[in-house]
Amino acid sequence: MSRTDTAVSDADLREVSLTRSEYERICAQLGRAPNRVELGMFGAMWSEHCGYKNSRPLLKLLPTDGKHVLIGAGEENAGAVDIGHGLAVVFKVESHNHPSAVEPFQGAATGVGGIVRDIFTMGARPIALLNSLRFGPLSDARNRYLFNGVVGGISHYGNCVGIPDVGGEVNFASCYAGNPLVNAMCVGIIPQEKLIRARARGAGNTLMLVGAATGRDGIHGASFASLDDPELSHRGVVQVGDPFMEKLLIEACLELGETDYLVGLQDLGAAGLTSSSVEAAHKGESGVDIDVSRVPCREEGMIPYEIMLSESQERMLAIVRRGAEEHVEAIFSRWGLHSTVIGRVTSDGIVRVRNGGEVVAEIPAHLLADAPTYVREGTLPTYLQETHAFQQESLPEPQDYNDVFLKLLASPNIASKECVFRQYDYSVQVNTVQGPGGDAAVLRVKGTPAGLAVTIDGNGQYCYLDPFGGGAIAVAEAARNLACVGAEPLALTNCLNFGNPEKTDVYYQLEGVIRGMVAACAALDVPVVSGNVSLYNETRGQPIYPTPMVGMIGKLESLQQSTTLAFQREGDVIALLGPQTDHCGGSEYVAHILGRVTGQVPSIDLDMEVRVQAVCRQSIRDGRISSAHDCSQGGLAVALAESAIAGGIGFQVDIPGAGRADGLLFGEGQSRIVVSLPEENLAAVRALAADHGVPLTVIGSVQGDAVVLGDTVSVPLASAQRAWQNGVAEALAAAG
Amino acid sequence: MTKARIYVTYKSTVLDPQGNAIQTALHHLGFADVESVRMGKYLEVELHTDDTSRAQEEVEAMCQQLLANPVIESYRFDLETVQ
Amino acid sequence: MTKARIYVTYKSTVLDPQGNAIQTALHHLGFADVESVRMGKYLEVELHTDDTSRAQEEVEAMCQQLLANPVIESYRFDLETVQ
Amino acid sequence: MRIGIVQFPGSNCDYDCLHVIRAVLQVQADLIWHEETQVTGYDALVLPGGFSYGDYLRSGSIARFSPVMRAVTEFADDGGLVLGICNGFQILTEAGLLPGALLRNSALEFRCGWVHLRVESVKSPFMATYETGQVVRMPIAHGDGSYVADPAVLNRMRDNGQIILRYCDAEGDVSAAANPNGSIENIAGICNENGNVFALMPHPERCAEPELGSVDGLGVWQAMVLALTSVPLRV
Ligand SMILES: Nc1ncnc2c1ncn2[C@@H]1O[C@H](COP(=O)(O)OP(=O)(O)O)[C@@H](O)[C@H]1O
Ligand SMILES: [Mg+2]
Repeated sequence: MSRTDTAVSDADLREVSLTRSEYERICAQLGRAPNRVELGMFGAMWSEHCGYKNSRPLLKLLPTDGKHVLIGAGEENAGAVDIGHGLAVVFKVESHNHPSAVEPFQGAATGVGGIVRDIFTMGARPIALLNSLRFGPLSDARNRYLFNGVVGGISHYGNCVGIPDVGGEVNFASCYAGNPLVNAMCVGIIPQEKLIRARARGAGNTLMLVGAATGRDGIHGASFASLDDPELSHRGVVQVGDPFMEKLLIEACLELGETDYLVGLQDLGAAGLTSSSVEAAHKGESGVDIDVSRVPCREEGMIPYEIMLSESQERMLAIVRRGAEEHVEAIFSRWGLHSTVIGRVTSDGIVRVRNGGEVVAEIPAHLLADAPTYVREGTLPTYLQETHAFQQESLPEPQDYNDVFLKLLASPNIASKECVFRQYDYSVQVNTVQGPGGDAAVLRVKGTPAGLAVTIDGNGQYCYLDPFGGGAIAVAEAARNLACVGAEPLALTNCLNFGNPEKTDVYYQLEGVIRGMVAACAALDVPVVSGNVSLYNETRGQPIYPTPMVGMIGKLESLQQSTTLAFQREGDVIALLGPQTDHCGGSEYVAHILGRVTGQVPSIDLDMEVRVQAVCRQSIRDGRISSAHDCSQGGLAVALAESAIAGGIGFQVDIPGAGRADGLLFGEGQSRIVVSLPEENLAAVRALAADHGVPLTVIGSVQGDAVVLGDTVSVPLASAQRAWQNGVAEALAAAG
Repeated sequence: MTKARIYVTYKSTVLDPQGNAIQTALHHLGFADVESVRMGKYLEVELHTDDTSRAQEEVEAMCQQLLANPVIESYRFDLETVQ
Repeated sequence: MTKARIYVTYKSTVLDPQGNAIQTALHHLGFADVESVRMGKYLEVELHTDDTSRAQEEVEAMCQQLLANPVIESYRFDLETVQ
Repeated sequence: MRIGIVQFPGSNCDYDCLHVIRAVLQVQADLIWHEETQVTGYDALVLPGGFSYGDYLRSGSIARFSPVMRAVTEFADDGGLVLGICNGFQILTEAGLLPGALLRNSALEFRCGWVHLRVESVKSPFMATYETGQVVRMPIAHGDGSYVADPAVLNRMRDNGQIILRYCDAEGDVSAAANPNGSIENIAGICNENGNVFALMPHPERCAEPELGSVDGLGVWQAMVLALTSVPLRV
């Protein structure tokens, strides 16, 4: 092995995204200087993407234990929770922001591919996809290109692999213009006893690489994901995904999971063979010995460095019982897949890489796996002084409320996203009871009476204006969306999308958001079982809004005990559960109509939140309410309109509460759910609410074909429907 | 009029899943001679001009702006003056 | 080795929505000269033979069997002997 | 009675069809791997939806050369019942078992959602539980659903009652607005001259249980069973 190149230049270090002091730490721990291959491996493993250098101390704050948790955060590729009936649900969300900024279609497509592999690598059949997307305003051509490309890529990949895409979010704000967010979530299901671990165990067992041949794709992808300005850095590393190959991998790996040939299974994601082998060795408390000359390559002349760091898609590392190689190969080849023995499990804890006879890297697995961590100090961002000083009274009150209301319904952030989700197959696998379009999607669990509810939520604008409050609201809103379909939250996954954490104000945001999430997790008793961190989301030094995405899974004991957001029948009473307020700081109303992202985010009383959700859930279980929908972007007025549009029936409502009408109608006060119910059930629901100390205000009734809010707003339902239905398409077309 | 024939293909380093699948299919059909298949797009664009150098410039611009994605694709084209 | 360049296009009676969409997009981008756009497929197939007439036969057969669907498409190809 | 569901690499509605036949109809069914060369022992065959071979080149174009397709063709030529759904429809047209072809949706986008369909003909045994003129609601999910055929072929199909389903609105009007993919004459499902090979772009397996929002597709499956029980089984 070459041990000569001790003099490492700053440029060399920059290429692998390591600092000089990290380099010195590596030398000290190894007792020598690393060679090029080793340096590349350290760079990848110690990147933020794989090593969580900046976020790990903060992530440790998140609660990971709970009564339903089978596999907690950080243990495996994805977390797993017990949903009863001997079944586990495995789920995780991951970002593909940087690749999507450069090549939106392939970037988003391969993002879906990556998260799907995280799920079936545990033996689980993927049963649902969700996605959460952020772009700059559609008035700009580049943003339209990114939007269309990303949606097209998700559609292309997800549809082909046959996993229903049942929910998600799309939001637009200027801060995402150069740096869109593409977060994909996958949910899988598996009998508990069949869960597969990603561990290399048992010296002498065999490592087999399966799936696509290795090319020069994505070398340094993990390190680049930790740099700002993806435009520049990512050009050379775009990958094309092959969803057909992935579908074959899913079926073959699930078939393999039914045998006893497998010791462990690990997908190749960021940092490719390096991270998959290091993680499998480290978690299995073993070593591995890999011969890169055996790795099937797609391009000529690939060197060990490239093979170890390639991020070619659609590859899996199978750790196979010694002697079972031929059986494993037979399964893969039946599915038309290549599999190759590339190495063995060893007992010395060392990751040893050979190129034929020559050892090209030799590093204790734990050194690679244990990246250094940095505990930083945040400082209060200066912009907060200004936004906190915002006086709601300084807003001019609208002249024409009908106009403001229709404009708000047509705002791309609020308008229907049907033009997005109709491109996703959401009904394949015949489990979709409620597809996209509601507060949460509902899937049946075949062979049981139970249902699963899933949602993904995040509001970067809130987190920008109030990191702690925004973090808490993200978790609370996800749980509230589950409550609206009658489900009990079990656990969450999250993706933390932030700017450069080395900046003290960004670090402040990161810390604040995480602490807010921790508070809400504790109050709602929802642990975190998996997640992902995407930092350095900046363009020309400008960070995105701090944007945590929270994906949450809930359980319905019986599919019968569920509801949708759609008004069901004329004459039903409409009631508001939860406290009413005229606060409108931080709202979409202020942002869209007045063009300013400012004000105090509505405060959230987590204790009240828990009680409101309990009342909603219980009333649904008791079969007492016809519809439920939470107030989120656009406030009470928009929530009512969405229920009316979904049900095809209008309403007449008296605006509850005291204060200015715009705040009461469009403010985004938390812990509010609009329900409709037959008059005869009112007394019982009222009593339940009173028991829980939850305000319940009867505000009107479901009726007619107009949307009427006191004396303030009155428009035909058809106009509201048109504005809401076409909002996104019109924003796309208007720009021409 | 000028007719442009434009060929857009993945760069040689980029994975071409379609090409690979077609290659396998051709082998299955018994075409054992097939060494490699790459799949691309073919466009015929008719331009309302007889000025070849102008057409050249325009088609070049179209390829760069819309027809090819420079991050993963390359293109070439030829021009023919037609009636 | 022989390299075949194969062009598959829709028959003129078949509507080409993709071509139309590209044409509209080109107009939006200001390419007013564009009269029509037709979109097709372009395949490069490398054959392990130097025998052109054999290659000719094989490629013809590939196109008829797999590469083009005679109900909607037509094809043409050219061959080049390469190293 | 035993139904065979052909599984191609990339099929993704194979298990859905299996579920409906086994769990809803309580009829025996198996997946038939595409490399099988025989389909003996099966009384009807289903070519399910999905993306066989990734829909690469043209949807259905590669799958139609799977070894099993020779046996499927013989089975169909002998009058056996063959149902093609979505990608199965595409494979059957590529294989020449049904006329015409399916092109990219006119909006150039994949389209998932619910559509209304008008029953135009009950010529195929798969439609025995429906009535001409009936309007049903089913899910679609496809990118290549725009049906085309030569005018002469279309005329013959029309005269012969081979056009089975058309996209329509809730009132049963066959209009351009109700056409989700640009299909000629709003065609959503057709059969061969004998009626034993039937294919449609919508997914009857996704609307055969009340939890999923509609049972309008159940009739296709029931009709299949009916046809197999009322005529002597094939040997
Ligand atoms: N990118 C997307 N993919 C799939 N479904 C989406 C997407 N964006 C929005 N949706 C669906 O549209 C509906 C409304 O979304 P949203 O306004 O974010 O709801 P909420 O505020 O209740 O979370 C939800 O059912 C959501 O699942
Ligand atoms: Mg909601």
